[in-house]
Amino acid sequence: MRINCPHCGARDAQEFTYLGAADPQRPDGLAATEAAMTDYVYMRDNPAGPHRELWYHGAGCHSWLIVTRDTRTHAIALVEPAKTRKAGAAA
Amino acid sequence: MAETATSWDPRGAWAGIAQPGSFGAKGEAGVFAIMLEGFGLASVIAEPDTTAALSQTVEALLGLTLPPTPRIARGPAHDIVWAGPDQWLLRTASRNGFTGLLSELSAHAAVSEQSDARAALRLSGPRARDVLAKGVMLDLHPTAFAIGDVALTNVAYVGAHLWRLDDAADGPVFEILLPRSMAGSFWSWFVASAREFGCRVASGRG
Amino acid sequence: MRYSVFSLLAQALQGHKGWTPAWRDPAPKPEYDVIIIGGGGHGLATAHYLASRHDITNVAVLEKGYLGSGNVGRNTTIIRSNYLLPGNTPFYELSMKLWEGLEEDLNYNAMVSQRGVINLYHSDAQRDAFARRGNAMRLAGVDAELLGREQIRAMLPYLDHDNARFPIHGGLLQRRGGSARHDAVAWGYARAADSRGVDMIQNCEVTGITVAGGRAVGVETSRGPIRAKKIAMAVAGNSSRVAAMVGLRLPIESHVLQAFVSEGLKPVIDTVVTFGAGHFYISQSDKGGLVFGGDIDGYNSYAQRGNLPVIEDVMESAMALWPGLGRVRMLRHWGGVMDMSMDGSPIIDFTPIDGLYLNSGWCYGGFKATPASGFCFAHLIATGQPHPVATAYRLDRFATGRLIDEKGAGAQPNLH
Amino acid sequence: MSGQSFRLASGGLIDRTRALAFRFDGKSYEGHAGDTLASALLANGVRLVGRSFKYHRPRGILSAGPEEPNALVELRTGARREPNTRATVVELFDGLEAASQNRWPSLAFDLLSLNGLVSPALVAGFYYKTFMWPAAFWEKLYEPLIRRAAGLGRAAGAEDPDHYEKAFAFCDLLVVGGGPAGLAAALAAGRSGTRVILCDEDFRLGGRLLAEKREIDGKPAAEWLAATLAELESIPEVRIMPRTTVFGLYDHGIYGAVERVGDHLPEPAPYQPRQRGWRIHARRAILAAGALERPIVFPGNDTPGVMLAGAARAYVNRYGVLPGREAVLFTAGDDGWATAHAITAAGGKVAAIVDTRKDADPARKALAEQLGARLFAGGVIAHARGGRQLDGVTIRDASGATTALACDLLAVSNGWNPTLHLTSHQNGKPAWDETLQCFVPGTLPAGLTVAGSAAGRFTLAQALDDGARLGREAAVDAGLIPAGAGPVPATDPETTALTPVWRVKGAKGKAFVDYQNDVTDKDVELAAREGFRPVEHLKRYTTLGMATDQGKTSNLGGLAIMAEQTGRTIPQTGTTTFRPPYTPVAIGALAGHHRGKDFRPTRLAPTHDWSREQGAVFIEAGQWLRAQYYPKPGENDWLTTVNREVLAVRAGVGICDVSTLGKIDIQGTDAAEFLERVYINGWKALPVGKARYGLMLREDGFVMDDGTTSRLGERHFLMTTTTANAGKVMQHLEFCHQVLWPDLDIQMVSVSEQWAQVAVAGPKARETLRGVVDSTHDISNEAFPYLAARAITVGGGIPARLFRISFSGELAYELAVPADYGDAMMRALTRAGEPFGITPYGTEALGVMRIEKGHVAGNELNGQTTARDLGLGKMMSTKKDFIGRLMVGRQALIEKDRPSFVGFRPIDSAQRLRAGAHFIGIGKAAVMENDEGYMTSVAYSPHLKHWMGLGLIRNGAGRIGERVRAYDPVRNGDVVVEICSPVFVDPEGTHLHG
Repeated sequence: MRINCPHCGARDAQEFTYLGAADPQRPDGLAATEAAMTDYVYMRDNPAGPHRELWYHGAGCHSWLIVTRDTRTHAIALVEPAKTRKAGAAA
Repeated sequence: MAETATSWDPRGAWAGIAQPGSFGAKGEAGVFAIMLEGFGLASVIAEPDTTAALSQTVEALLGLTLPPTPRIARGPAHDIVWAGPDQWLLRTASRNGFTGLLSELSAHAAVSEQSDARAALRLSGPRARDVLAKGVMLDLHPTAFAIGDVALTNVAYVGAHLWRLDDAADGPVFEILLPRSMAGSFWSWFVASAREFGCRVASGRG
Repeated sequence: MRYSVFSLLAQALQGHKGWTPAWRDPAPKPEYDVIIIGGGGHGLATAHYLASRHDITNVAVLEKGYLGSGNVGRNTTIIRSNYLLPGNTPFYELSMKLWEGLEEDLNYNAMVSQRGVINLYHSDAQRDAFARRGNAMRLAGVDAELLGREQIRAMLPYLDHDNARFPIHGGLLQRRGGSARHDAVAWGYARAADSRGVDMIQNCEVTGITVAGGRAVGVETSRGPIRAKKIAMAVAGNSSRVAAMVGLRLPIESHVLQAFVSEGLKPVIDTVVTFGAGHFYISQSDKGGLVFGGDIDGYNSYAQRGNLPVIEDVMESAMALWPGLGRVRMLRHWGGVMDMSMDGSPIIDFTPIDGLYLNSGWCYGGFKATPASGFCFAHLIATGQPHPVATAYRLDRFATGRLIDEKGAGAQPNLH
Repeated sequence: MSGQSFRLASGGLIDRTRALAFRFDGKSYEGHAGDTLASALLANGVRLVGRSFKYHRPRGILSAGPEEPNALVELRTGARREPNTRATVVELFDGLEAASQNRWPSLAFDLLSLNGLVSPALVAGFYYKTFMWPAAFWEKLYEPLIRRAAGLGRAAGAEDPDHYEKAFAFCDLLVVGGGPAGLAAALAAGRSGTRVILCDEDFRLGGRLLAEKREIDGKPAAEWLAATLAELESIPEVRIMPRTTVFGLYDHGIYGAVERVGDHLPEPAPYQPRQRGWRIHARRAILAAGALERPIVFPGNDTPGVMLAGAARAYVNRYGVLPGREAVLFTAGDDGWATAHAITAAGGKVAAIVDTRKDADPARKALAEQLGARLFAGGVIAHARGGRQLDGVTIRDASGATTALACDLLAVSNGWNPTLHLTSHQNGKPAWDETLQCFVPGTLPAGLTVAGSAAGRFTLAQALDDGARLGREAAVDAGLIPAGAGPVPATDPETTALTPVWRVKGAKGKAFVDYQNDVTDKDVELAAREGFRPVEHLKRYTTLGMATDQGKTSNLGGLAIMAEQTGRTIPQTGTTTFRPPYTPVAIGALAGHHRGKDFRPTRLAPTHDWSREQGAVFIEAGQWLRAQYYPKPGENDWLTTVNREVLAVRAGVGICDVSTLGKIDIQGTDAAEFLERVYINGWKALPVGKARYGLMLREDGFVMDDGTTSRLGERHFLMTTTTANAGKVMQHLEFCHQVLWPDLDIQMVSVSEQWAQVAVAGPKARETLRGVVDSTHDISNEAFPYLAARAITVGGGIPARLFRISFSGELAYELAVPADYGDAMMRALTRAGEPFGITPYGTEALGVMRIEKGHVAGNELNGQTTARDLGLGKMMSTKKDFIGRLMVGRQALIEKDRPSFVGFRPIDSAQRLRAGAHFIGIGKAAVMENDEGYMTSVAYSPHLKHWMGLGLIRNGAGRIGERVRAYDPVRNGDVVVEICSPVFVDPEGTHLHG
């Protein structure tokens, strides 16, 4: 696979590390509940189709990226930097 | 007090790993490698909203523009190399006077001295691209990786910061920075990859 | 027809004209006591044990493709019970015991071959971790031997013992581990279940699960609706997709795991060997091919195929372990879709929906678990109680913290 | 020498002036440059080349290409022995040695061929039905026999002496196959400046043009070929790679290829690899891999001397070899007739042409007459006779009458299958073409198009047309030329009419579908009878298509017979799909440089050479090599050395490299806030100039890593991580910053490589340091107390950092200098510490001292422990959120009975403890239910003069003083130990503050 890093350009997927689904949002703060955190840490949609997921360009620019990739074909529709998102979008 | 400067001899990243000479196929060397020593290097990291101020300072101090994309900006004494979003490496051929410059930049960015952190190699010669193609997962064709282009990547499982300088008469010129601790493993790959073309190795100032 | 050397010779004399189908090809009935979704190893084993141990024979196995088309036919055929944690060890040991009696139970030779499984270690810390595991196995009644450097050198002389980046210090040996002929396992279970009246229905894709009053009562399929009193999911690789039909989210990601076979060779390696300084394992099939594999590709995938970085990583590990393999050729590689659970261990449990049962999350361990998985799943379905060796495989363990994380890798499936 | 009695006097693409000597099964022969091993063997009249897999039947040469199922040899000898090598693709070199395989004692007399006598019982799947009783006999008796008889060639028994490497290439257009379609494509694209890579598995480009006598633009095709190659070679952006097989298509236009750099030489040239594994990144690719000819299933079809008609033509036209003097042609279409021509033209005799088509076209009749061959229109070969060599055939004509003819070659022509393998590597299914009677590429992977025969467009004209068109398309796609058609050269006429015949029924003898795996038509029938009807069941049950040729010549035949058995059409029965690789690939080529010591990089500390000078024994610690201990002459075991090192530190001073620890520079106005969120303890109150121990969790609540972090400035911290987790922690922190809290103002960078760092430990540490630290810096206990952390200078102005932290429990510091000065630092410290007997110590002594102090390390931070388990629960702040805070509070993780961290000492102080032992109550049975925990770390304390251990045991902290068994059956250990505090030495910590 090739991932088109928005900073570095197209690179072999080998340069990246995969984390998992990008959509779950960490329930931040002291008010967060154990149940919400359990859901965030463990439960996944795991879709067969487009999947927004986190990849880390560890061998390149050290950016975390959100990659929209089809899990049936591996075709990548979109790659965005994760850092442009603002915090506080709690689950 | 043991403050005699002579007892604190620095030892560069290539010491004990590579030495000047030749290896591989006999005859005209296809690749030239210069082990760079004595350069100054620092990482400079800004936040998006401080980048403008940093950029102005750099412009004022060095007459260079911070490259916003993977490029190198070259000045008479200093280079600024893109090193990630809002991150750069400041490089100078000599470490003298480097510290003062770094403290001026610290006002607008996080600056960390990295002069000893990297082993550096300048590669040139007609077969330089062919050697790199055995480890670099990047298109280094002259049109795809132009003069001044920069890449952070991996070579044979070793992290590498690579850029292309002006061509020499006998072909392209690349510089590559490697984690100091992995210089030996990189060298092992390099020797295995370059020997079919014949390689001449020299030491040089950064 | 009972299989034996006598039936084989008798058939040979009449040109093998008298063999009958290994299983029937029935049309689905309108209703069953139990429907098993998934005609892979685990589903077929479940059917066999429901029929043979619990006398529940009004059972259909629904398979969207052909029997055994999932991971039972896409693995590296290793069987072992060398697990560390008490949630796992007795379960895999039950599996091993079932493997040991499988041929007679099924009247089918699945070529279970207990040629030994050796996990190599490459450091003192790894030795101690393996000692911990070996001791845990011994406490659970499983055979385990910790071997030193010279013992390994004598057993596996062709490995790179001295010039390696990570020299071999020794290994943990389970002599009763080994391999089995993967397809034959599926076929043997299918034939045995069929002989007791279970319907094996191929080319029958489940497209929906009907829930009425909080209870699962039937399925929609590509061959029409079928009602059932109980519905059991055994669709590892696709568990999330099937669970999503009833709105369930699971602590599972689907990942691709590649496997490899070399050209046939005269016998060169008699045991299963795993490399401890990379992710790599290798054995030799009865046909002579070296069967080997490594890490998962590391990203969610339903594509049943992988990519070059992992392929090269596996080959590098092969060469690092065994430098004489350089000129041996890799013949074929393929990918299977794994249910990678969040703690690396499986789930055999009820679901929040009455009458719907879940067997999933097998990670790399699915093939070796096939007999016990079917056995315990059948037990759960038939008795309404988890089997004593599978009590830890609950779905709620992620909420309670009763995780079964053999590697201590945490909630990240691609690290297990 | 037997002489090349079947070599033609002239013709072909071999160099008769260059004789190459070779040996096969110990016998010497001669061939020519340009030969394959197969063509050279045929030239010498060698027909029997191998034995089949199951029945050990004699086998010859079926094909002239990569699809060869029969002619497999062991090539080369010793450590370079290559089993299962197809003689048809081995380029002959001087001194080549090959041996037949899978026979015993010899190829001509193979005892295992007795399997053939019991073959009625050895049908598909026979082993599933028997060998079950008694159970123990399977592994002990039956399986070893099967294993010995199975397999093919023998792997080399020694390390591969050759080198391999990887390479990466990028292009606009990859052309797979250098036949007419591929060459036309490369030319069309290359002329416009497109970056083209053209790969061909053969050592000579031209594809079928090399094997055929064709005309292009009214001239011999060889002229067009030469001109085209010359032009391609003159285009700088076109790279031609012969001897390179594109074996697989992977995601996003990445193609795997293997280049055989040195396989045509006795051994690789100096400085050259044997093979190179390529990853080719192509914007577009054209598959122009041609087609593979299909055999016919009939009794005796495996007899040496039965050959594909196209192969026979290749041997005549390309290699100048007559594959038989008295030939019979068995053809299902027009194409086979060209073989009759070729043989006749070369001086051979064609005794008969058996054309399966009933209509006796007058033109064909006339042609047969002209060739001097009897024509059997509507006939079939009922049987091919002969043992080790073909003697003759039995022809059944349209009326059913049989005719026996003597012959030494039976050329079989049944049409061709497109070589569409790459199109199905991304799970694409080929489509059945009813007109062509073959599978053609179905849905294509992104970026791939197919040209010529590979697309089922079998004529030369179509190949040239496709190539030119698709090549231009690639140039248009690369933005180099406008769309439009270029001129395509004209060709001489050809016909491809075909009515394929899949098998000939109704006669005795074995008829093979899959030659190599000995799968017969009867096996396919049996599979159908037993319900193994889906194509995958058929393959898996019979092993059809699973041999080293991957079913190239057998898959379709098997499918056709299954279709016939089940009353379905071929496409209803299934499709043939192909998994990578296209042909088998040497493992070495895919591993490249990464084997032996180069398997993975080795990281060396800046003090490495100094340690080596001191005689250190090194140990692999993850990526690093670290000094384990420093034996002195006369110290014969490691424990003696380690004891000396430990005692020296506790009595005087020692130095130990700790450069390997991860060091992360964290700056920014929110740096302290960030640390609050990633560590369990508090950071905002840490004063500048101070260090603090920190513990971080994963979000699931288990401990991730620990280390000290120092505040170098108001908004400037330096974090240290463990050696093992440095990369993982950096990635985690980047995640926390970029994904979780992008609004925090922090900047992070690894400075691990910048600093050489050394622990200076022992009561004389301060005095030693005074010898290297510039006198302007006051490092007295008052000015530089425990946990002080400051920038200083050493050696007369060299910037350095000094941390007063201790892993050993002694008065200790860590001194960091720029890595260039790491070596000098060790020397300077050694000089300064000389009066105090300064002693270098390694990771072993470091470990002993940390165990004596009860510090947790890697063995305890194993991903399965919580802070509470490790006795560090009180560090967890309740006033702030931090990573892992909620999950660590889950019910099972706070149970009192969870194993927790304590020390263990043997009751009998002479007894050795071992990590990995499990704890069992005294008097309790050694069963899983009584397992209470395990020993994580052990060491011998020279201070206490007995072994000590750290471990996790149920409710450990509440059981101090209790005795349990440390049970270690895998090492025959069973030691009674007492649960104790994990701090064995100086529990009050007085040394630390000295």
